[in-house]
Amino acid sequence: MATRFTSGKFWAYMGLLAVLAALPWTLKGNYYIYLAIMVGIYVILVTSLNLVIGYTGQISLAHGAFYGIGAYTCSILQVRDVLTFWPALLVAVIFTGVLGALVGLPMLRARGPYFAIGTMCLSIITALVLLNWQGLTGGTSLGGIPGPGQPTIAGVKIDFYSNKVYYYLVLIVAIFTILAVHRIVHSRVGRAFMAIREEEELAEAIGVNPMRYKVLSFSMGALIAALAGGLYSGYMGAIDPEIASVGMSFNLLVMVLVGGAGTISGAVVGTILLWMLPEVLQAAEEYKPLIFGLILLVIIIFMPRGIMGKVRAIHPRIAEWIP
Amino acid sequence: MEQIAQQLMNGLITGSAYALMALGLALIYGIMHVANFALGAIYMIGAFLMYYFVRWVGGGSYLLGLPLVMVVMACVGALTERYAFRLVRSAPHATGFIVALGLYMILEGGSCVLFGHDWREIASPYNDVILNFGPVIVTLQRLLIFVVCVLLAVCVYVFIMKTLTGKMIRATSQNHDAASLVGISVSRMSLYTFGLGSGLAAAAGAMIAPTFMVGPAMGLEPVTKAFVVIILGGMGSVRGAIIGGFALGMVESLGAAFVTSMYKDAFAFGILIIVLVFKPTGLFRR
Amino acid sequence: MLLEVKDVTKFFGGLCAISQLNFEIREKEILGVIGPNGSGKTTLFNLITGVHKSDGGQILFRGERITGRRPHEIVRRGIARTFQVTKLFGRQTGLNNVIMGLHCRTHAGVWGGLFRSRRTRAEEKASRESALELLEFMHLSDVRDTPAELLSSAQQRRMMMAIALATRPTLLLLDEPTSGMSAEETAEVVDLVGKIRTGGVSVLLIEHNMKVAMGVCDRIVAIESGEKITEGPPEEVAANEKVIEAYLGKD
Amino acid sequence: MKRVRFAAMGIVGALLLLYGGGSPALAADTVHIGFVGPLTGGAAFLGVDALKGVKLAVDEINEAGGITVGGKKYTLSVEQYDDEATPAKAVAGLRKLKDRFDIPVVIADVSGSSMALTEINERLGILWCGFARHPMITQRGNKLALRYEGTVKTDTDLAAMGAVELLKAKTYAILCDTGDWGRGLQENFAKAMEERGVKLLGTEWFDMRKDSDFRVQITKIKALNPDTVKIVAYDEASGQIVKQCREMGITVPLVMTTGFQTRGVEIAGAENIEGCINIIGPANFSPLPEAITNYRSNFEKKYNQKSASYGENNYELVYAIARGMEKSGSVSDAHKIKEGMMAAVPVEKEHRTAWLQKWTENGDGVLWRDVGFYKNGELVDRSGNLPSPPE
Repeated sequence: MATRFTSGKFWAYMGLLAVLAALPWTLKGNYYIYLAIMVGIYVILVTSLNLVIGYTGQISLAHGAFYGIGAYTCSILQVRDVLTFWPALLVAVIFTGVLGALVGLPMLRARGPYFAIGTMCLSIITALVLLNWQGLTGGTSLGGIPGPGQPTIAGVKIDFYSNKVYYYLVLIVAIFTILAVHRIVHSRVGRAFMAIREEEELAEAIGVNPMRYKVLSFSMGALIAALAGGLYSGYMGAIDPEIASVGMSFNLLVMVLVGGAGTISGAVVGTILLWMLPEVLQAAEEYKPLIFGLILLVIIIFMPRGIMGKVRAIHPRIAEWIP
Repeated sequence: MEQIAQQLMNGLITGSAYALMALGLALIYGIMHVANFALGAIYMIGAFLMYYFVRWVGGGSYLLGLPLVMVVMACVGALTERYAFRLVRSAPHATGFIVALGLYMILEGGSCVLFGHDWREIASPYNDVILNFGPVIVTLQRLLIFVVCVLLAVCVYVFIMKTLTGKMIRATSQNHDAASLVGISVSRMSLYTFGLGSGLAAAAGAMIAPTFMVGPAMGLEPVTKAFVVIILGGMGSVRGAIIGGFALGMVESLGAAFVTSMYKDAFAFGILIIVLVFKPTGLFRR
Repeated sequence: MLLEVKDVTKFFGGLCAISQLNFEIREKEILGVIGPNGSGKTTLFNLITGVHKSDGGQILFRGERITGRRPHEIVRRGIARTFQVTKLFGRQTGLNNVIMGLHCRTHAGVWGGLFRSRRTRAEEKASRESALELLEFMHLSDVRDTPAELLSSAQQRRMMMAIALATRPTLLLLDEPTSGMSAEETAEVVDLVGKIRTGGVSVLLIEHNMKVAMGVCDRIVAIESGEKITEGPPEEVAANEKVIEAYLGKD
Repeated sequence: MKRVRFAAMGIVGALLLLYGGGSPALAADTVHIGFVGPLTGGAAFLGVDALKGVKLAVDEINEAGGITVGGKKYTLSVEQYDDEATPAKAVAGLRKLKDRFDIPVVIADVSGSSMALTEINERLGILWCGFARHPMITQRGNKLALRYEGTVKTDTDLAAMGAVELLKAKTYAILCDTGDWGRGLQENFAKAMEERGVKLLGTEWFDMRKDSDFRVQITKIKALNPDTVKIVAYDEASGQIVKQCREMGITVPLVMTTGFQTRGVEIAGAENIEGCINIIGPANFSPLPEAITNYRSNFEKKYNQKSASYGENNYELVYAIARGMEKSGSVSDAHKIKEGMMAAVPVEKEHRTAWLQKWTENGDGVLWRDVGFYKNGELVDRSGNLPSPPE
């Protein structure tokens, strides 16, 4: 313990934390805070996908579906006055986690492109069902979601409608997600994941049950995705089937790979970049997709292992400081 | 009964477009192990080229436009290989996928800027010729789609199986190192394959477009379906791609007809999932 | 008897890769399997370790039937193996490779990983130490922080053995451990194999290099096209004309 | 390689500058109106045309000297944001426009985005307007939502009446889009037909955002052989459907929707829609109201391309906003502006492209509507005369 407080790394992270905590007070106007909140939610999402793609090496295109299912479960429970936000969120998270395991069991027998396209189909079907099962999901859009609202805890009224408060909520969840994933991948379980990623046959030969660990990581990913979905729906108040679409899954995949698959920081960098770039490119109007694609291409061609993959490869010291 | 016949015909025609796309994808996957989404954009641009060809040269020479479109887009496809995919050949497979997505965005975004967002029709003369085979009704254009697709598919099949280049391509897709050992230039082979694949996709676009409308957004759906097809057929299997394409078309139209049209698109994807559950490596693995 | 292989048979499509094969391995024994290419040696390994399911016969390990079990179950029971083509966790450091090998002898789960309980931390510490010992033992201490994909081929093959040993086997299957090695590298491996045996681990060894086989093995099983030609002490087997013919026939 | 890298860096840098330099000097005498819609991606064909309609009106107003509120002259300016039809981005856009331009009014026409926007617009004090069709938008007691579009109820009742009176239909089938507008129409139409004792033989679905081959559904409907088919889709889709229906041998007259306008007729081909029923709106008046003729000709002049019908509503909407501001005497208070707009419609004849007459108290538009049928390419009223503007 004593060493921790003397290590520069520790204090560097404390500093970063302080900056993040101060952010809403430095950003002027609620647009940037909104972006910060969205980025936060996506960091949770992408970090969880990174667990599946980056560390276990399974290219999943179903993550958007789990995000959507989480959001819809959480929202429907609230809209139908079955539960309030927090218990609804809990139910959504558990439900989606279990669903992830049930879906993963058969799907993960398929490998590489077969798994990727198979999961892509899952997303497409999920979005279709959410759109067409109107009685349950409200069709093209589900609105009027209460969210966490303005509870009074120990005499203190916490207004989750205020951007600042929600920012801190998301920030905390994001930090805990990152810490959790970081710890998992640096544990025996995480090593099993990476063993599967790098040499499945050898992994099996040293006693790793590939199916067990693939399903584990897949359903953990789904579970965290649902958490992000719940936070998103609670903040937006309205959701639509597009959040479960294959397009969403593609975006998430791009964020993981551009940021740097299999690196904790990569998920964060990728998310920030892919949220900020389109905002910046608003100025380019109809040239937006063109330039966006071009930048994407250039990044991935010059940094095939993603931005942080490249950065961490520069010097072991960097790799040691930036996870 | 009449309906079944008509639905089979509908399926056969949509299926033939899927088959062409899938064939292109399968060849490219076989050689470079990259899921080339950009073919969706190639398909769309192929349709646009045909639109302008017909507008400038006139609908009469519609069929003359086809080879032209194919050649142009084959060159475009080759360019994407040379200046994008080849650069990440040694990188992990997923990287190639991102390159494909990037290219798709560039091509689609580009055509939005060039051609605009609105939908237009291709005035093919064969659209208005309606043929009746007993209960089955089909326009000459749609019959042409089927015929041309089958012809192209057969040609490609023969090319791959019989000709020397075809054999070299197959050898390369089996093992790059071995191929280069016996003196095959892997780069040239993949260049050819990307050209061929793109040409096929463009042909699919140019043929199918006159039966509905042309717009920059038209590419995504077919390429997604084509992916389902090559997975069903077993990645990289030429035979699987062709058979799978027609099969998928049939399943879709029959499913929509006799189950529900609300989930028309779900059938393709649902079936794929079921297949993967029971045969995780597709139906015809090569 | 440690391992008993009883008329095991394996078909690939039509042709028969292994037919009615019989042999056993005693405790603390080094048994060599020799035979020309494609005689089914590696198939035999895959059958023992559960990669392939046998089409007939059975395999007993310490009297327990292990035929039909999955590889990760079999390794838990104490049979570890290396591969003919080098397989390592390329992007991981040498140390990590061996620690990964300890997977089936450690227990921490998701919760352990999340909360870093005292038990988990102790386990991590222990596995780190035993991994370092193993690296030491395999003469790999100096590459503990090097990614495995950057090692020399000889180091990589020793690393494979280290990973296999990390699973604490009682039977170690080595698939051509010296292939593509120089004379002294080979000698090093031969010496290590001896040490492993004295450590109480039996070894089943596929070997191309007759000299090595002769030098290190207590007994040798010679197979050709999936059938046992002969079995016995090295010099006997070497003298066996069927074996000689098989080898000459091959060259 | 190096060069490519530098080029890329260049592009990014330039854009960052563009972005940084983009923030405007908030001129005191400028009123900013927000537009949030899909300007790129699959739905762009809708968003781009809708935005062009807005810009057309704004430019006209400014050329005419802007608007006068409380004796002070203001010029209008549209601040656009491309949400790619994703609600999350739409909300980002609204907040951005609020921060940078303090917009009092936002125009958004896509349902999903509008649903998300109307969750927060009251908190931000921004009035939402647009022709997004999702019924929920105006049913959540939102005080700051004005839908610039009628409810489907009136349309379906008229259409049903037409189907019975003009086509004497005893049985019918529906070919319908799965979107909220489509579903709403389908439910209401089915109810209206039931009341009139017409038998529903079957309902087929498609997604007009991406489908373009409807032959499977058409084949299925043909097998039912109904007296008429109700077709629910916008111009492009419904136009193709009519064409494909005729191609596949469905010869009965069809019942169209307000989504089927001139562009649709163009695609379908005049000969194919002879005798078909459709809702009569101002766009069908003959002579065509000069508001619409002007709109279309100016549109072609300005953008040298034909206008799709999406921009027409927004064109009139902008005038309603402008007049509303003038009436209310406020360019910043959304609530006042809303009151003003409610008092300001219908807008002056020369700008009536949509003929919105008034709003219901929960903010649904009431548009002038009648039903008629196509006679040699023209939509004529029930008595077979060319429809004329009401006085």
